[in-house]
Amino acid sequence: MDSPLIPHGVKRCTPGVFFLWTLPWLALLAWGGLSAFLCLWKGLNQTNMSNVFAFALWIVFDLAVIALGAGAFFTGFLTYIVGRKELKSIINTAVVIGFICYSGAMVMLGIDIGQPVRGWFIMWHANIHSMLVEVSFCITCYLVVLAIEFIPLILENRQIEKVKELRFLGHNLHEIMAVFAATGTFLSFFHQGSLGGMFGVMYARPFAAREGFYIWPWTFFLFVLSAIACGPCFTILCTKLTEFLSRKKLVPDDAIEFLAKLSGRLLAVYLILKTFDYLGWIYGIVPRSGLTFMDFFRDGPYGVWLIVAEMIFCGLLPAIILLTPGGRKSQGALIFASLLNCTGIVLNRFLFIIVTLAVPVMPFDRFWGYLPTWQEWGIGLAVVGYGFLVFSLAYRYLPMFPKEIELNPVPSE
Amino acid sequence: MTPLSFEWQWNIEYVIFFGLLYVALGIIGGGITFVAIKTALQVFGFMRERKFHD
Amino acid sequence: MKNQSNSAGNGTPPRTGDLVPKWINLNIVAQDISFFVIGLIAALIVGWAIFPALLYSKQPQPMNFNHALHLDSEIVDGIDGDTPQEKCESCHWFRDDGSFSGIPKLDMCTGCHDDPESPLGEAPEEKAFLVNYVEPEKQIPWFVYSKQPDCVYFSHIAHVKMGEIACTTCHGDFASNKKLPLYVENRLTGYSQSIWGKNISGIYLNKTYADRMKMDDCARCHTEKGQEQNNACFVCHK
Amino acid sequence: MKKSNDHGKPETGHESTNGSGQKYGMVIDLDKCTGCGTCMVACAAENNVSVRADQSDKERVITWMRLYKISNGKKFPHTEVSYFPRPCMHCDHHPPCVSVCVATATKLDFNTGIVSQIYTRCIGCRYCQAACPYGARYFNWWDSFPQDKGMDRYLTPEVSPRMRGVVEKCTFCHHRLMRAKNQAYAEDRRELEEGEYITACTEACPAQAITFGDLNKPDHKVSQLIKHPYAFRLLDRLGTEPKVYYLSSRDWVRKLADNFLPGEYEPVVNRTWAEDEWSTKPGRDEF
Amino acid sequence: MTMKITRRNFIAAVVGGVVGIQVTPLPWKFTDDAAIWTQNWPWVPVPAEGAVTEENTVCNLCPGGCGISVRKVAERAVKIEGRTDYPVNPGGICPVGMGGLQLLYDDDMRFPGPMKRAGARGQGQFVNITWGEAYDILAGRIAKLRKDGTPEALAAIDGNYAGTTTGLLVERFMRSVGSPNYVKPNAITDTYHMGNLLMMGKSVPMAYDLENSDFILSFGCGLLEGWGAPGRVMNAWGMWHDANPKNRKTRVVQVESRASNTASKADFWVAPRPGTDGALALGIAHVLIKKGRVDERFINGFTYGFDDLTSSEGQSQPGFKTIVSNKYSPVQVERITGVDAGTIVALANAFSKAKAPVAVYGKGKNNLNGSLYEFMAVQSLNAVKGRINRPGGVLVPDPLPLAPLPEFDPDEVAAKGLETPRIDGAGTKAYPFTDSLINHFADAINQGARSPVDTLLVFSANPFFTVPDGPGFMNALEKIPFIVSFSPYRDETANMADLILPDHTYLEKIEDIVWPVGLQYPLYGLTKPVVEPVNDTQHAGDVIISLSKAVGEATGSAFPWENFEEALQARAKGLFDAGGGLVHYDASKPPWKFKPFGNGQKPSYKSFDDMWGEMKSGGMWFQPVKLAGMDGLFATSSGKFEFVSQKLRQTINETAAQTSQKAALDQMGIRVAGAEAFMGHYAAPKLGVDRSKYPLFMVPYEMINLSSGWIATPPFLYKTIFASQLLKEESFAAVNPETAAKYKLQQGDRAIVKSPVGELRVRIDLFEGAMPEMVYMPLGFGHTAYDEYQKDKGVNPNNIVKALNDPVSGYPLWWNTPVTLTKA
Repeated sequence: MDSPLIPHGVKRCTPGVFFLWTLPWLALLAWGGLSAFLCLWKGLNQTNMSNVFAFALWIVFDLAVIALGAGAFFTGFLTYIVGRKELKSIINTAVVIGFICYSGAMVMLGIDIGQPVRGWFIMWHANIHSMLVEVSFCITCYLVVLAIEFIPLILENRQIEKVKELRFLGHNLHEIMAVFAATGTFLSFFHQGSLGGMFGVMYARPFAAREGFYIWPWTFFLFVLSAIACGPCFTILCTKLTEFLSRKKLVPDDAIEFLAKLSGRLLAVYLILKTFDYLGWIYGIVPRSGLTFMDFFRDGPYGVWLIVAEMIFCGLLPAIILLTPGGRKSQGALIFASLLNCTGIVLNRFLFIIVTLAVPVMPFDRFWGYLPTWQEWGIGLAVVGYGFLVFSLAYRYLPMFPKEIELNPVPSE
Repeated sequence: MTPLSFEWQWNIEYVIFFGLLYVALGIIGGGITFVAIKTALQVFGFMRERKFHD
Repeated sequence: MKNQSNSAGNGTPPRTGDLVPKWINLNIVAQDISFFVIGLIAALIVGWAIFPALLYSKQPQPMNFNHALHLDSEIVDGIDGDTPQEKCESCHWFRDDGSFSGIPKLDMCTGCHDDPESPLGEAPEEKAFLVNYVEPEKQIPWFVYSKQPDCVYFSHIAHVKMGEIACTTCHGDFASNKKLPLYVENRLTGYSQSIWGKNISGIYLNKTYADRMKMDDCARCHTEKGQEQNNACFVCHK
Repeated sequence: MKKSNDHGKPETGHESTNGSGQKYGMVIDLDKCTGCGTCMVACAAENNVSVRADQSDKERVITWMRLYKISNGKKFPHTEVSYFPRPCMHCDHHPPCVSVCVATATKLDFNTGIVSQIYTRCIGCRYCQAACPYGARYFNWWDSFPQDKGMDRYLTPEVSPRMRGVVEKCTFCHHRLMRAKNQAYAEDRRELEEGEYITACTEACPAQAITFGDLNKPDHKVSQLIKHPYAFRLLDRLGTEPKVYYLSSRDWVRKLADNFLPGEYEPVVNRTWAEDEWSTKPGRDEF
Repeated sequence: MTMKITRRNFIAAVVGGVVGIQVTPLPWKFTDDAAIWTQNWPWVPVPAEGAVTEENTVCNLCPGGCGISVRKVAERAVKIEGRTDYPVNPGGICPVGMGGLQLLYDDDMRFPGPMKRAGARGQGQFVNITWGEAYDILAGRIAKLRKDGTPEALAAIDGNYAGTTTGLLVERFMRSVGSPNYVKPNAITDTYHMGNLLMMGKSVPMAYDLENSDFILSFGCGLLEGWGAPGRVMNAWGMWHDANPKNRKTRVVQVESRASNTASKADFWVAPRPGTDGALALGIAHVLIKKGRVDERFINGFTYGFDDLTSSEGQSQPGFKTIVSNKYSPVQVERITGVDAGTIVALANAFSKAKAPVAVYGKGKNNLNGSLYEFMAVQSLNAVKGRINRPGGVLVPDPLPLAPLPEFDPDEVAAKGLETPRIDGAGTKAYPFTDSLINHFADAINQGARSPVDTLLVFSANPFFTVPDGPGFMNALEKIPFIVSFSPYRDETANMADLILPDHTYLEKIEDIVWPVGLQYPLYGLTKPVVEPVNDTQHAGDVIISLSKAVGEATGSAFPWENFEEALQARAKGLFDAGGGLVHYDASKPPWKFKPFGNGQKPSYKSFDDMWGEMKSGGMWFQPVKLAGMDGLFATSSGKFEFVSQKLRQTINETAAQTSQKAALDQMGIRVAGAEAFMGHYAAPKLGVDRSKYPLFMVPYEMINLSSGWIATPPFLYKTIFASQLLKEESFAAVNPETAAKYKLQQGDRAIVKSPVGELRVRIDLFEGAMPEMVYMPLGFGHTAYDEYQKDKGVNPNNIVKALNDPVSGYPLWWNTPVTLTKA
């Protein structure tokens, strides 16, 4: 039925199966749509956010998703600027993931702020000292860049390609992609760093605060590093999931292995620096605030195990696997390590947001806990649904994996 | 924010911050405009489109 | 991908002549450009004419008030003062606590226009005023041209008395006004046009401050008068 | 273009209000504070603060001035309870909320020392709430005023009612400064006398536990009180330099005002009156 | 071909449009205006501007009578502030007073005008009627009662504070109709008046000279919980705790079983078991006596009953000294109160070392009564130290020189009705000194098959909610055929009414305050209307005057005034005739300073009208504090301060003469014999309950930021309530962690507090400041009426109070109810 839309020379499931596959994601989107409507119509009282948990599930999702989407800029950087040819087989995937992550994050942010219609005040009345302004600026610009990077791929659809004007546009965009990739790299680099800065500069919140050297450049680079260490892993995960579901090999091993190795190395460097960051914080900020490390975990639902999980299980373990050639070669180990790596980044962002806010600063205040409402889950999961949907559509109708035909020669008809 | 607004402050931080922002916007905008004009010229036929090679 | 190269060559055969390369089809170009211009002009009309017409509502004041007549101290008792400023304050005065009384209430009018049976003049407006407002003791629901939104705090005394700014600087020359102008309100925001300015483009044309009263205008004047400290947010916001 | 349009920021560039202008501050005497809550009510009434049916939802209820109940934690009958009235601290040094605000909706006015919050500018991102360690900032989770109860009849025009989706906080009753200035202008003055401008909570406190004035003026009572040996600030060591000071003769209260590592706190008062009085330990056998 | 060109042209036009629209204001202006729209949402109110005025008046929400000024913008009241030109409260007021505008403007809380019941009782369903109809219904009903010769079937419950003119008019109306059943809810002032009558011979207000004292030993008095005039007491508190150590001369010791605000903020806290304060006072007196640190001059010159007495029959009777020496040694008192004997000795030392100590008695706020013997014990402690009629002690003032209302003669019907006994038993042999007993009023109605009361008028009271044993009261209300409420508020009792004749609220009417509770100098406060009535309401005083005329000529003739203000003036005339008195307050001369004032300060007015005008604008008439001479100070039969009350002895003996000594004592609930029965003492109450089944005590407590009386709590005050006191719909009971552990209860657990009369569901707040084995519950929660802010918030401990009778006075002993605690 939709075969004229499907790229030449590849095999896709029937429209019926595809439709069934999209149903759960459409359901998530519908749930999210209802939640979003309620939040916009009635206000943020629909959530369980409070004056204590001013930032909550959505911001965790946002930060996590943006870190996971970092594969796009990093792969783009490696492909177009550094010139790693083998990555051309995976760059499209990275861009689509990046686009999904960033656009999803933007939508979530739009609902998260109390006055979405005034959202553009961030740009127009910018307070340049605010890290969030830098983040907003860069994310907005970078989303434009990602769209620009995504457009040529869309224009390569079999039917769209027939329109001459669009074909020209696509080709021309493709030609100067290196410029956009460079801009994207620059923007991404800054906002990934600023996201870290966002918490580091909250100097009156001892759990998040860093000072001097530990804000700039330490936290800044830690966030960049953590993002580029996990971004490629997320790209690998998505690719592997697609390969598993389509029962096809889509990306040559060299690309995957290169990304995995790089991820492992970056993660290792990150872990070393992060350890120093923790030590510097434990022996610097924490005692200066009159606290001890364990004070942050003496009460409340968020225990010290979170940090152990973040650093050891979701940091050290995947790093070791990814650095071992055997680990990279084994599909199971690779996927396991990538999963851990991605979980680690979510944990890291969770700690920075939720635990920072749960810990009372005034000694007579209490520890707080927080559970999201169904509306919050709805919007968070809608991004997941949206991601699956866009990714599936892109896989079905666009030549997302350039090596697909080569790796899966169609048996002669 | 532009230097026309009363909230603008003439100091180095503003110049660097907005300078970088406007440069980034300029590159993106310039790139798009370049591609748009080029495409238009090709479509209008003022310019031969080159064959796209991968 | 072969079919791409000949697409530009479709259509009418190329014209001769050296100025234009042969493969350019001027006919098509002219068509493209004219459609582009049609779209452009349509957008300009929508944006510059239809949109403003839809955005603003125009209402007459509930009744006319002749400022020029009432400011004649020969006709009206109690209009004192040598300067125009002082004359304004005869009706729009400052209270003891420094707050500004604004538009006078009905009781000030009935100081003279007290008897519905015997109007002071011939004007039909006055008759209507006496019947509609004086007799039932109903306050006149004036539209205030210069009404700032609720988030704005404005101290008249700080500007008029301490800053020595003439009323006309911001309000324009109402004193010589015989007929009250229409009240123009933005349907979406509820702002009077006098606040947001008559110039729909939003670009400051450096006419007079009376033209509009946006935040930037307040701040610009403060800066010009060396009152930059009064650009702090809470000076004008509440 | 002129060099700077920095709203009268002093040339030194140091982000605090030690310049020539006013530096309004508050001293709250916790020995006097009776925990009655009048300051909270006065604040809410003065500033058109919204009130909802469920005010026990302390995470979402709006209380610009908030009383925190503290206890020395000792066993009966040695238990003591005290209260921390907590307005916005109007941090003098680099207020944590100001630098993070994305839309410049909150600023430290270097001429008054007051940290402003403009509701119509705020986009409701709540970064300021995350940054403030005092919990002094409140988000409007709901539209604030019930329309059909007649309760909007007591709203004062001096403070603009807030719309949902924006952050609000204590303003040191800035409108009262404006009120006092208008009064002064009407009397042909530019300078304000001490006491002409005080906050609603200061005025309302029945035990006169709150003192308000200009910390830049040495003859103002607040300037003298902050030199009192009992004076301290909340979370002083974070370096936010609050302009709200507290007084207490009770060491356990002072100790709860900040985080201290074991052994770090140095007592100011060694013995209380009761300890002195009871130290003789008269024997029960006498009777 | 055509298709292609069309598409191409379309794209060109769209591109042109997109480019073109960018250079028009539309996208930019629209974006901007959309943002501005959010800044001026039509559903966000915009308060109207106008001329600002400040109206001075006096707060009438409690008998404290603080001066307030109401800030108005045009005709709207927008803020209440304390007055600095009022002697009671120099500047500050309590939170309830601060939130008063919400009581004025909350439509859901108020009646729009006169109404008639439409739904079932208690549902709060009413329909509007006119004032004319309302008068007709009520006057007709009363006239019928009189016609039937049963005027005593009319009863009134009147919550107006003691001595106020509205209260007097209601009482007068009842007399003119012919009913003795005029009942007032019992307040702490009733205990004071009765105690003063028995010990000093005159029923005068309590005048504690707190400001001049340097040691305040407060027996249960909620100094920071709203006792007295909160503005005055808290101002004094601030003075006592001045930041300058040189000015910190006054020490406060609080005697209370729970770490209340007063106890916590006091310099020292002593925690005896609830209801044993009297024993502690006598224990301290014991130490003073044993150490010889008594004021012998005062005791010898001006007291009666300190030493042993010889009766007229020549029998020797032990006096105060002997009894206290024998029965109240620190060790004995420790056994009763649980307070360490050493602490008692130390307290006595501190009390005797102080220059101007005073022992103050109270029970939380002003709203509820105290215990007579406890009060007498505390007063005895003052007397032992000679602290009566001394600066910084207890002053003995003359009552305010208000002119009495003219006498009138009840007509025949009325006279006959007035001869019938009061149904609440007040003034009988059992409770000879008591004016009214609201708890017995309900009992009397509940006893018979038919209610002896046909028509009940309720003024400024909400007994359904405020009287201990609320369910009993509810049963009584259900039995009464016709109830008329004069409340402006939709309170619980009003919801039970058949007819509503709403009064103005305190900001809409003129009203007087006679001597704020505890003040040491005479003060007459005048509340005036500061806003036009918001609803179609009428002043209850005016309604009474009109009603009396509508009922008949005989009743009408008792009210020779056109309106309420005339009646007020008639009384205030006495103030003018007395000469002296100030109607302006100069903040530099506080009325409690003895020195700067002589006795005969010059009045600032010439005529009565002049004075009345000044009083209406200033809201006060007062005289600075002065010491009375000792001559004729005490109006007892001995002419002295009586440790052993002869009046009480005489009354008991009279009763005993008819029956027996024991029967007389039993009837009055006295559990000691001999001279001890005539003086302040401690006797454990007979609980009549198996303590093994109810091992704990429930103690209701009052808070300053929660109204527990007739006045509702302004919604703003719920902001000040901690989440450990009220969480959503559940209120908390404070329990000591040790006790809670016994019942396996943790913070926030739900539990059932069960007394012999009922049970309540609460949550548990573990509070170290709670005495073990006690359950503390705040009064003021648990409304079933008013608006969404009040309704169904927590539980009302009054509902499970098993109120025993206080000996002699008969007032309810509301402070210890045996209960059990079980996890829910």
